[in-house]
Amino acid sequence: MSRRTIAVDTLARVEGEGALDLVIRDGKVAKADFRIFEPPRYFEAFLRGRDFREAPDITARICGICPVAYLMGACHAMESICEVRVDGPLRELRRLLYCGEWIESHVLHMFMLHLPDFLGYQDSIAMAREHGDLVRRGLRMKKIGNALMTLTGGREIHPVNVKVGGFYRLPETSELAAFVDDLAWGLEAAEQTVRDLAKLEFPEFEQDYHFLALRHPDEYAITEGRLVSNKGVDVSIPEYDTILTEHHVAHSNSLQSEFLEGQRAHLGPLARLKINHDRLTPRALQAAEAAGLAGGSNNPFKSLLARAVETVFAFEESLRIVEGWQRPAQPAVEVVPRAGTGSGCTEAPRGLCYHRYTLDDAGIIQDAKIVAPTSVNQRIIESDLARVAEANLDLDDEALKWRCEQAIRNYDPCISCSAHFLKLTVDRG
Amino acid sequence: MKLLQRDRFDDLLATLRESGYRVLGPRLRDGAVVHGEIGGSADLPAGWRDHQAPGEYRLEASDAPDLFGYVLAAQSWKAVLFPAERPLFHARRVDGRLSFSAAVPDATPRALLGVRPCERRAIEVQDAVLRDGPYPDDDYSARRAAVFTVVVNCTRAASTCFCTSQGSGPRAEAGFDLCLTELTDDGPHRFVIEAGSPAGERVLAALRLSDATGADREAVELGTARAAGMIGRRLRNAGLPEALKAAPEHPRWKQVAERCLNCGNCTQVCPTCFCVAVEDQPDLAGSDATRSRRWDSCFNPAHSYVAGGVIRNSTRSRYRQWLTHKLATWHDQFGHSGCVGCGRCITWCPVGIDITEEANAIRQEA
Amino acid sequence: MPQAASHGVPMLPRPFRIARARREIRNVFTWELVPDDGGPQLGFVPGQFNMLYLHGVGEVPISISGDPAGGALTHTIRAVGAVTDVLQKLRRDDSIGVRGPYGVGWPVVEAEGNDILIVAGGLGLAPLRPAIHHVLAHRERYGSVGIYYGARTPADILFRKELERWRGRFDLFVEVTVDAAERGWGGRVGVVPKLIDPKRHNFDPAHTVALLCGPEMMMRYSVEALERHGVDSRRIYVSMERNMHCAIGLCGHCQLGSEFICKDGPVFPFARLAPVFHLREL
Amino acid sequence: MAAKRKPKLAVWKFASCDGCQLTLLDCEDELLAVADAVDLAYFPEATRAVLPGPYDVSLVEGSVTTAHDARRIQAVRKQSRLLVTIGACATSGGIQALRNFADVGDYARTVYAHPEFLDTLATSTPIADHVKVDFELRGCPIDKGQLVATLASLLRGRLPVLPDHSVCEECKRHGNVCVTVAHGTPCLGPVTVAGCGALCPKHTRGCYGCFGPAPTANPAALSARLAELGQSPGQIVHLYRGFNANAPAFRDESKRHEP
Ligand SMILES: Cc1cc2nc3c(=O)[nH]c(=O)nc-3n(C[C@H](O)[C@H](O)[C@H](O)COP(=O)(O)OP(=O)(O)OC[C@H]3O[C@@H](n4cnc5c(N)ncnc54)[C@H](O)[C@@H]3O)c2cc1C
Ligand code: SF4
Ligand code: SF4
Ligand code: SF4
Repeated sequence: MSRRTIAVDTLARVEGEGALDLVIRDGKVAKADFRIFEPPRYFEAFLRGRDFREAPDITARICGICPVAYLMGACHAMESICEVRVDGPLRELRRLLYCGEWIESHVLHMFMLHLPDFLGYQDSIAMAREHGDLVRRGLRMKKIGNALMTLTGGREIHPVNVKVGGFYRLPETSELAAFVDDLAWGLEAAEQTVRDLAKLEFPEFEQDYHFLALRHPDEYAITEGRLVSNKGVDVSIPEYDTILTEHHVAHSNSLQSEFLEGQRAHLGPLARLKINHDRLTPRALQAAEAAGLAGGSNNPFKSLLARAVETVFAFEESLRIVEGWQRPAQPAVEVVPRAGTGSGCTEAPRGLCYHRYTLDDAGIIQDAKIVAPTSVNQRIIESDLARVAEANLDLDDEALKWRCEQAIRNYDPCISCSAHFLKLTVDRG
Repeated sequence: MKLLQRDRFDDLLATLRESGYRVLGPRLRDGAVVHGEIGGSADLPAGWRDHQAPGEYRLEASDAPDLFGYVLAAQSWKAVLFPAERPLFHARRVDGRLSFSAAVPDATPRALLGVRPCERRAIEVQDAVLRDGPYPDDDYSARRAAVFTVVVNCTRAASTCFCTSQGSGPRAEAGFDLCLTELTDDGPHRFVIEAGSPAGERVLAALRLSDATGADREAVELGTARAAGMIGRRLRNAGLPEALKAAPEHPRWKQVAERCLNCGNCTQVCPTCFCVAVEDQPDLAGSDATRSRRWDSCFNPAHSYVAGGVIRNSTRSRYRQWLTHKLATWHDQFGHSGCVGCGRCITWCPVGIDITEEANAIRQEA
Repeated sequence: MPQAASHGVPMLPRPFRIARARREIRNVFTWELVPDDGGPQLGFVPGQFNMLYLHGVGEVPISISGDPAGGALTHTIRAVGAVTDVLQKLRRDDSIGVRGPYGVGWPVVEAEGNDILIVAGGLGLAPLRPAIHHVLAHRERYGSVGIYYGARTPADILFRKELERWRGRFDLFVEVTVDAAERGWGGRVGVVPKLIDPKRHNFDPAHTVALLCGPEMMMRYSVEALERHGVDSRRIYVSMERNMHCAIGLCGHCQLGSEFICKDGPVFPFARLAPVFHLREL
Repeated sequence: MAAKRKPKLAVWKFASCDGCQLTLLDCEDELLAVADAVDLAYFPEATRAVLPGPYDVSLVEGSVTTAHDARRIQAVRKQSRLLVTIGACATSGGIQALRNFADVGDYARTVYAHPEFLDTLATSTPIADHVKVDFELRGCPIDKGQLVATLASLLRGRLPVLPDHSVCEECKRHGNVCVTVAHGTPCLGPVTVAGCGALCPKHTRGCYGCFGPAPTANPAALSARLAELGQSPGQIVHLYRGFNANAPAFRDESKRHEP
């Protein structure tokens, strides 16, 4: 019985810190624990007793990579409790903000975190030496995403302009219109990116996933819809707790989610594409078709492509919004606190993000629950890892390590959200 | 003096534009009157009234038709003539050799519409510092030379105003290109308008206006006298500089320092404060750097820093510097007071500290 | 006063090159600068200062420490902080920006016919050095001339060789003292004000002009000593230091009461500052 | 001056949201220039490559919340010539320092079924409570411009000049209308250090203090005004207990108003 131990102290190019324990005995993976030791930060606890209007800004600090997911999740939950609907141009502006985050986050992940794996570089900076145009294109796309967030949210990380009921201050109609050229460029750049990435070699690794995403009757869902899966789940957002339950496992500082019985949910771009491909905007749909992703894909390595397709969508959707947007008179709907429990669910770049709050009649938070996408995906990451490792045992240690890291990066895990620092030990004992 | 009817006000704006000026004037933004680009009289805050008190400013709509019925915009014209941030020069290093290129002064012709008499005086006070000294500030001088000043006399005053103590208002006698007084009582909505410079004469001539009548002139007197009558604040200037300079250890400084936030708002809104910090913005490559200036304040520790420590290291000493400079040492430096009595530092102090109250208290007990 | 060569744009430096750099004492160094733009060398009067600009790092006011009669533009600088620490690392041929000269200097011409006392502490000797050069170059125009100089330790004595050369002359006296002696120090120990003694050093308080530069505390006690000996505070001159960002009266930082140190000073007759000199945190 | 060898830059993470280090990746225009000017010797969020220490500059994000991290920061300090803390977590303890005001056991039980699995300290503390810090960048998150200026200054051998004044001055420089004076909105601007560009007032909301207290802050004077504007003691407590709850000036003031 041969025993080899490989240690990767730092899993790089993920957002946060975690570790992986891989134990391989006699050519079989005996254990694959994806450990998260991002120290606990107790958001749910210190939200108790705070005013409901404080929740968006506070929960945004769960994650600097996808703060909009938290801002929006909290706003939607509060608005549902207070029976307020934010519609029309305000809803459009929120969607634009969210598209900005999708662009920023997806492009960051594609170009700076994930693509170097496919092209064999340690990082995008080394990659830039030989693929300068590609990296510069990525940076420019990302900058447009950030600029959208700054325009609508006030700053790219932890936007200050979002509030329950809408916004604090509205941009001018002309400020949105000024984005048309950049977005048109970005749309083409994103299409080119899909074409470029489709040429990459993807490892053969098809799995039978249970994909879960928001689905909306009219649009590619981001902030509203029902929770729909490719295997028959179709429930409303408040029923989230009936399909996903959190539990706390010993090897991790994050809370993992249990999905239905014995199943593991897969959230994120591949799930969204699988469930909502018929809701894609026209050019995004074309791009998906050309890349062979029209019906989604069961290969997690193709999440890279799915992100590219969604980037096309986000540019196309942003363009539509800025071209038609008219500044309304009021930046926000008035919100009067009410006692009750409500939830909000939105599609963070890396998957469904869930918020549930209970308020008293003065709007003071009595209870809060937040489920980050990575804590759901954590389990699927573990099962992927076990399989990827098993399928690649012929690789030498370094290559195996890299392949495992890449498999983790398929999920763009935001360990900050669920918890951070991936340490990979491969024990081939 | 001529008469400009309200319905011809846009002709005045058009004439200014035809003469090559960008017109800046009062507009509404975020619940306050601020200065901005003026396209037509519809952009002006017709009927809006500002209520100013220590630490408080509120706008209120009214049916009145007057375009200049507010008293004083949130910030002064300083922001236009002496912008809050401006590059000074660019420095480049190539092969170890340095070269410098100065930022080009901004000589855009601008018409400042709705300059209040106290603000007109404030511009003169800044002229003395920034333009008329041995080392004129090139950008200020250029902007200043390209400015066309349209003063609008005050017919209302805010509770925070004390221009009458400082001899700066409510009516401007000279030092403008045009001077308007808006009249809405006793007759049609109209402006009595007078030129104070050849450039002003030319604009007036182009407008072909009728002469103001004796009654109109009287209405100007009455209107501005009404404003003077509304002024409740007073700064007792006689002997004040000496009294302040003699009272550096007065207990009042410590008392006011307990209330003072040390936020610096008073210095930023003051139309005469001129302190700037000059800083370098280096690039990452090591080849380029820009040196710029930005408004500074004597409320900032860095303002008085020297290697080894901060000289004015307490709110007490910093507040003392502010008030003493404005009302006492400015006289020694420039031959007049550094305060024109606009009251902005009183309104926009978040805790409503009142310079007249502090000065009067120190003077009284000194 | 020589004109500031600023091409009409205030605060715009000219490029200069370090022709010579030498270490004086522990963290003090002297540069000789020559113009690097083909333009003329800067003239100055003793006591004036320049603004030295280091690309991307910052700008600091530094007195001119060289001979006003000509030669390279000389500055003596102590590394004490963000900018000066980096300046210290520059070498011969490196390029810096210079603008100036600024300020009101020592009254070396007005003082003709009087006895001259130079009272310096620490690095304060640097701004006084041009005045010493001037006085010695026109020695016949002055009465007695003397230098009182104090340093913290013998190792902190600036321009040591030059002080010794001056001490060797029969037409001026030089008294050097240190706050704390080290082994091998045969000279005086104590503070500068204690040295001041008209009888011993043969100067006439009624016809003496005293030029002071050093830490404010040292200047304060020296002024007191001089006044005690009968030197009128209108003939005692002090050089002041305050934060400066522009050096031309535009930035407001250097105000001391009614004075702008940069343009009304840095050299002032003490009488003019007397009402505020002792005030704390002014 | 300019070192021939490229300086080695390391980026470390403690308890945080990653936003501050993301700020570096958000410098789209400057990123490649940064990579030209320094060796990214340790920056897991961006690269797999790891160069051994010592590092010329370490950027440290996050607060210390576990015994393990308290040891780790010592190791980081030993390997770093200059240690620069970035963001509210690193400079004051961050939002997670709200635990410092409560019983952390209660907190853990609220969130986790098995708090006994957690390795966590009762407090969230800034890096400077543990090791010497050479320079700090404030903000939740830090400002991109300040970060680039800091790197550019460090490359030239000096510490950067950052404002020591209040958000108010920045607000006035931007021409914003004061939300407290003109609308009666509670705002921490007068006691918060500048750096963000007065973003919140620019969006007509009160500053929530994410850059932490200004060195000259006088929060007691502000609280008196907030009370006049109708803020209850509880609201005043919450105002100071945000992203810099544990910064001494805010912490002490919030305690004064505890009901
Ligand atoms: C008229 C005048 C003449 C001077 N002559 C000399 C001289 O001949 N030799 C010499 O070594 N020093 C001289 N100094 C002092 C010198 O300017 C400071 O030591 C220097 O500015 C410190 O800068 P720093 O960045 O290294 O220090 P830091 O302590 O890091 O200072 C930061 C910044 O504060 C400002 N600052 C700090 N101290 C002073 C100060 N004392 N005066 C003005 N601004 C300051 C500068 O802008 C400086 O860059 C003089 C100062 C003045 C006002
Ligand atoms: S000191 Fe106050 S009242 Fe006087 S000019 Fe300045 S802002 Fe106006
Ligand atoms: S010293 Fe203070 S009061 Fe005087 S001009 Fe400067 S900022 Fe204004
Ligand atoms: S007087 Fe008022 S505005 Fe000025 S610093 Fe003090 S609190 Fe701020």
